[in-house]
Amino acid sequence: MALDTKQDTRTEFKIVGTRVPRPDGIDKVTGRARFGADMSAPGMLVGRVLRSPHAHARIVSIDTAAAAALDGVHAVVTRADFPDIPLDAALADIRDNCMAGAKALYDGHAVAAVAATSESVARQALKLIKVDYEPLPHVTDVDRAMDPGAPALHEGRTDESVPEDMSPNVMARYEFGHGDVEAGLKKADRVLRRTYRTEATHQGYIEPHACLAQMGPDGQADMWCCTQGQYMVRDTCAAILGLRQGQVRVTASEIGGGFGGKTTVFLEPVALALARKAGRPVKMVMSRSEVLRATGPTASSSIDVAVGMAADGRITAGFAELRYQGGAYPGSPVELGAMAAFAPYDLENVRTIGWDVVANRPKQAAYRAPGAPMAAFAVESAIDELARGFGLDPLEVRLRNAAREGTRSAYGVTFPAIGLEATLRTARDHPHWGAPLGDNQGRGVACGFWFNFGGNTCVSLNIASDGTVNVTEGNPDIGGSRASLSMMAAEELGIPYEQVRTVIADTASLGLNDVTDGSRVTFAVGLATIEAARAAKREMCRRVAGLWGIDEEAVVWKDGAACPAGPNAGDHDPMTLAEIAAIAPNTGGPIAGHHEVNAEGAGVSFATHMVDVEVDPETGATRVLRYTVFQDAGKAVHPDYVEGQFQGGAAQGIGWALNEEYIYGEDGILQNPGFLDYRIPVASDLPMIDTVILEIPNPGHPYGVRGVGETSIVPPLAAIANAVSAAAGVRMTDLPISPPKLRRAIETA
Amino acid sequence: MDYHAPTTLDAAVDILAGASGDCRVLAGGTDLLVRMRSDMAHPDAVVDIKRIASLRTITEEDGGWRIGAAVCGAEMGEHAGLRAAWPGVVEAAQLIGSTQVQGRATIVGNLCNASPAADSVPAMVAAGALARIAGPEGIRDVPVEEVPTGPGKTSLGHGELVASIFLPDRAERSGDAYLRFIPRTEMDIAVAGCGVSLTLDEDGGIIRARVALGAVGPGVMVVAEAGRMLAGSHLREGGLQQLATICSAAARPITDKRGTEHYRTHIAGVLARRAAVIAYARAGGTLE
Amino acid sequence: MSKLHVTTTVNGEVQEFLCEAEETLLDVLRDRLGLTGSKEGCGTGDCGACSVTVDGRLICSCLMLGAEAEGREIETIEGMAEGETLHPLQRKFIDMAALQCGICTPGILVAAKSLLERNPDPTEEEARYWLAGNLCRCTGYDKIIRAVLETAADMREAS
Amino acid sequence: MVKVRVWGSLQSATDGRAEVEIEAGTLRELLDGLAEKYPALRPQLDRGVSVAIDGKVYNDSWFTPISPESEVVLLARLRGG
Repeated sequence: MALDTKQDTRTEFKIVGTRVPRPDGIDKVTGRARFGADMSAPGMLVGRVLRSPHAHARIVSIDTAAAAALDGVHAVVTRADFPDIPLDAALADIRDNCMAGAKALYDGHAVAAVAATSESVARQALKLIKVDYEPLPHVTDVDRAMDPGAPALHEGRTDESVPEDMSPNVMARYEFGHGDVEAGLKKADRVLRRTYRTEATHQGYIEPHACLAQMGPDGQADMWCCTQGQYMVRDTCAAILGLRQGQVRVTASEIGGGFGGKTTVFLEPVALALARKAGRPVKMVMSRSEVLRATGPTASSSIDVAVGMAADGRITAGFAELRYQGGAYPGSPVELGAMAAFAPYDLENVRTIGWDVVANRPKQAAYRAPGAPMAAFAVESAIDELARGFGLDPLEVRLRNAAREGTRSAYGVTFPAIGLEATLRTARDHPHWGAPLGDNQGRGVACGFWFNFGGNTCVSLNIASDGTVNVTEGNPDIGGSRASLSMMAAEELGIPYEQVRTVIADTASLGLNDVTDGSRVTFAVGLATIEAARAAKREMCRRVAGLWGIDEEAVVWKDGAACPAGPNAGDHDPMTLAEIAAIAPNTGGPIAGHHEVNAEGAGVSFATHMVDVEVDPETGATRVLRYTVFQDAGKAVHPDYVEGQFQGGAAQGIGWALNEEYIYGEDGILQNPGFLDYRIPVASDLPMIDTVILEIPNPGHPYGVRGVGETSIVPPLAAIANAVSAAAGVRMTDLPISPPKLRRAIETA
Repeated sequence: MDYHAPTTLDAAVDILAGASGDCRVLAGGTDLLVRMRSDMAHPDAVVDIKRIASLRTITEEDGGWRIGAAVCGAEMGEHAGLRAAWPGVVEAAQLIGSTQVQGRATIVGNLCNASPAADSVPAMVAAGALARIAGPEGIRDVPVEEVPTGPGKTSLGHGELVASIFLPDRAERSGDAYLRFIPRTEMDIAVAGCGVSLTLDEDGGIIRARVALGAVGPGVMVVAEAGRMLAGSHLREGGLQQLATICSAAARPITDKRGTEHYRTHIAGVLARRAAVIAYARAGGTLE
Repeated sequence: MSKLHVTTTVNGEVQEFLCEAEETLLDVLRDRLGLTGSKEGCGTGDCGACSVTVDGRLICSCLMLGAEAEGREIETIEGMAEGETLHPLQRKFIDMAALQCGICTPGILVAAKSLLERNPDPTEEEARYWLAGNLCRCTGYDKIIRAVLETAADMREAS
Repeated sequence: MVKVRVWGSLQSATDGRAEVEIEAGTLRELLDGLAEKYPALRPQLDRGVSVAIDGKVYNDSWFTPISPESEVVLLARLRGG
């Protein structure tokens, strides 16, 4: 068989790169699509969680008797209902986060849950649960948590990388880099040393967490929930509740946004424990206040930076010490921040140190390029300030120092062909860069980097007897992936896009798929889809070879049909996929292709963002006037949704830079657990967000695809801060740049 | 909880007066339902007043305008006559929440919710608006600033409700304006707000002025000194700066998640100055 | 606790339901009438995902009691398409990729339809302010606003 | 022998060396070899690492071949959102 097997990246496409309508579009514009809270089951109970009103407290006792006795209450669970199974540290933390053990570690930490016949009965029952708390001193600020005398959340959790004299809240230390930073700084004409801070922000998905669980007396469990990974839910719930993975079948509903925040569990093990105890289906839906208090925001950070620059703009050395608090458990993304901080630059001397710190806040969850935006904010602000100080063009300075193919990155890897310079050059040549600015207006630029990855992936592709094709995959469609996967399948098979339907499997119907994260779906699931299509094509060529009585090698797949090829193939009319499918029972049975892989080789990605703002010096208010994203997407499978990822990441970054923050009172209680005071950007806050897609193919993917979803949130924090600093004439080093903060800076300048 | 939907004002008063537990008036519901949802209010009964026809209208009365307690912000915005007479009050009402909230929220609800940051209240106070209170003892009219007595508290007695707001007859060459500051462009609670209403003589000199501040004290504040300072003046740069200074000095804000004391004090002055400029222009004055 | 009996019209059909006095219209639509197209993103009127119209006026159904629906005309996302024919806004949202995850989409469509009924030729700024109470976290609003403005232009041309 | 770069805070486990040499032809042999030669690396290896081989990142694929000329860099375990 002379199927095209060369590994070169394909560059000519018929369907990939077009803007077809997404297959789930009609469901989603008519209200028919079923999201997490839209599921129901006969006999369903309502589950609700009782949450700690204290930032830090020992749980002396919990009395659930009165709640359990209330008419309509079918189950009450506390930590005592979760078997004390030995778990690895990460899973044990998830269990403790879903249901507190000895201590409540933050305001909103779950301490008990009930299942009742109605919402109002469930609420009443929660009020009847008596928890005896012994309040403990608390700490929510990262720098204070690192003080040796700070209230300790855990004892003995610190890993071997941490020096002994530090606060027990310091969990781990990371160090990356190469060269001699001190020597490099000495060569600089100017060394800038500053401390930058960012507040925690929440992913802010509009759909609260929701889950429906049931478990029969036969021990077979079924769950429906909104998640970025149904297999992750299955495996985590099974481990925590002492079940076998095969006992638990999880179906992912449509998902109303995740951005990393739905890559772990909060309600699911609780719902399953309630359902097991009640013997009836239990549905749990979080309120917005619960989402903000008890699900994972990202880390807050405090970052010291020292950058040396020669008068010509060459960076002689870069240093950053990053401190991230990731809430009440180890695992802030500080190591990723420390790796990504200087990644866009070709530096002889670079060192970053990261400290993972715990504090009395909700356990952080991944948020779009976790750890990178804060690091980029610090480094890109410092580079900008140095460049402006020398009177140099900040884009030119970045170009002069830009990482390129062959650069040894700050985190150790030598880069292959990358797109950073292309984004910078395109930005420099774009009309936005030279456009005039008015009074109180400023322009900022910043670069960003993200790793991207692949991971475990299964795809099954089945051809029906009329030639229609079903692609079965295992990652929820969070923003158009059914469309992009159908496109790749259709492209590979040479059939119309409309002939393919992609569905998302439950955990019992397909093998393991890692969570939808790391911008992996279009890359990894796309790769597996293409390989599954290739397997189906090989099978179809084999069937046709049998029909024609020639060697398999003499049949090739071309334009959606099997064709004879080569000198000995003979004269045969091409057979289309539909024609082959129609006679499949006669030629060996159903035709399918499948592919299972732990996909490696995701390409790194870079972006440059440019923004104009106008500052009202009297009020400190900032208005975003114009925004342009330049990003390397690899091959853009569906350009609309690539642009959408660029725009969405930029908008989230703008929110992080200007108005979003976790505000804690002195009592350690979250002050703003609602969309009223947790201020995500609204439509009237933003301008159109222009996008320029650069397509530098990723050699690790047959179509050149690379992840695009995360990189776009990395540059905006610094781009906005640089623009505001230019407009207001004061350097802003503390996010968010809320109006009171900016006004204060202007007053004291 | 009991739900009542009387069709006459008397019936509403009877229900309120006869209630033994916590009985709340439900107009737009945009505050009450949020409080119920957040477990901050557990009424035993609500009295929905939207089926009382007389509370659903905007009517001209003695040259002024009477706005029923069940009239929502959107309806005020759609009323050309009201908008022409009291643009500042209408724009303040329309700053409450989103388009969706505008479809429900009322200025009477905004007043009786008694939040220090209520947007429509400083504008109504600057306008010299009267609240008509209906109760078991009959009807009485009081200046709107006398209705809220502190955060979440009103002067209404048992069985009483505010039935309407009256905006008085407008003299020639009058204008009003309301400005608030919020961190975003929409959807936030005011960090500070300021309503200004003034009347000019034929030469553009200010005859009368009223200035009210919101969100910088436990309740709406009438800044009498600002009104006195403006009266008899033309609006010039020095005067505007003086107005800002007076309003900042009058402000008694707290520091909370929405702003610091220092910031709110400053913003109160900025808003007063900017609102005065708009009101002055609306009154037909020309700034030099 | 005795329930209230309410008769109302939803998407042109007369509906009767029983509800508790505390239940919101959103609860009733989703849990009693099976109309789960209206979403709850906040329950406090801050996100707009539950937008419906009542007697032609755009509101958040989480901020209205179910009992208040007596005798009203309610329109939800489920009533926006006429049979198989999508509303031009629905068609345009698909064509222009004005949705990513889709959770805010029903509320935004209901709100945008209400805008175009009142103002067939909105400016970008008018559209942005009208929709400021409809949060979207995926798109940065760009494609949503473009789709609304393009639909308005198409509908003006068609009329 | 394959040269492996280790990040700064792991160098206390590799006698201060930023680059160590391991006899390995595959990723699994590399990870096993590291744990054997530098037992102090074990806690981190157990918690998880990613490995960049000639610029491509691998998480778990044991059979990934590594040649003596390959650039091999140990990375903190990658996560995403």
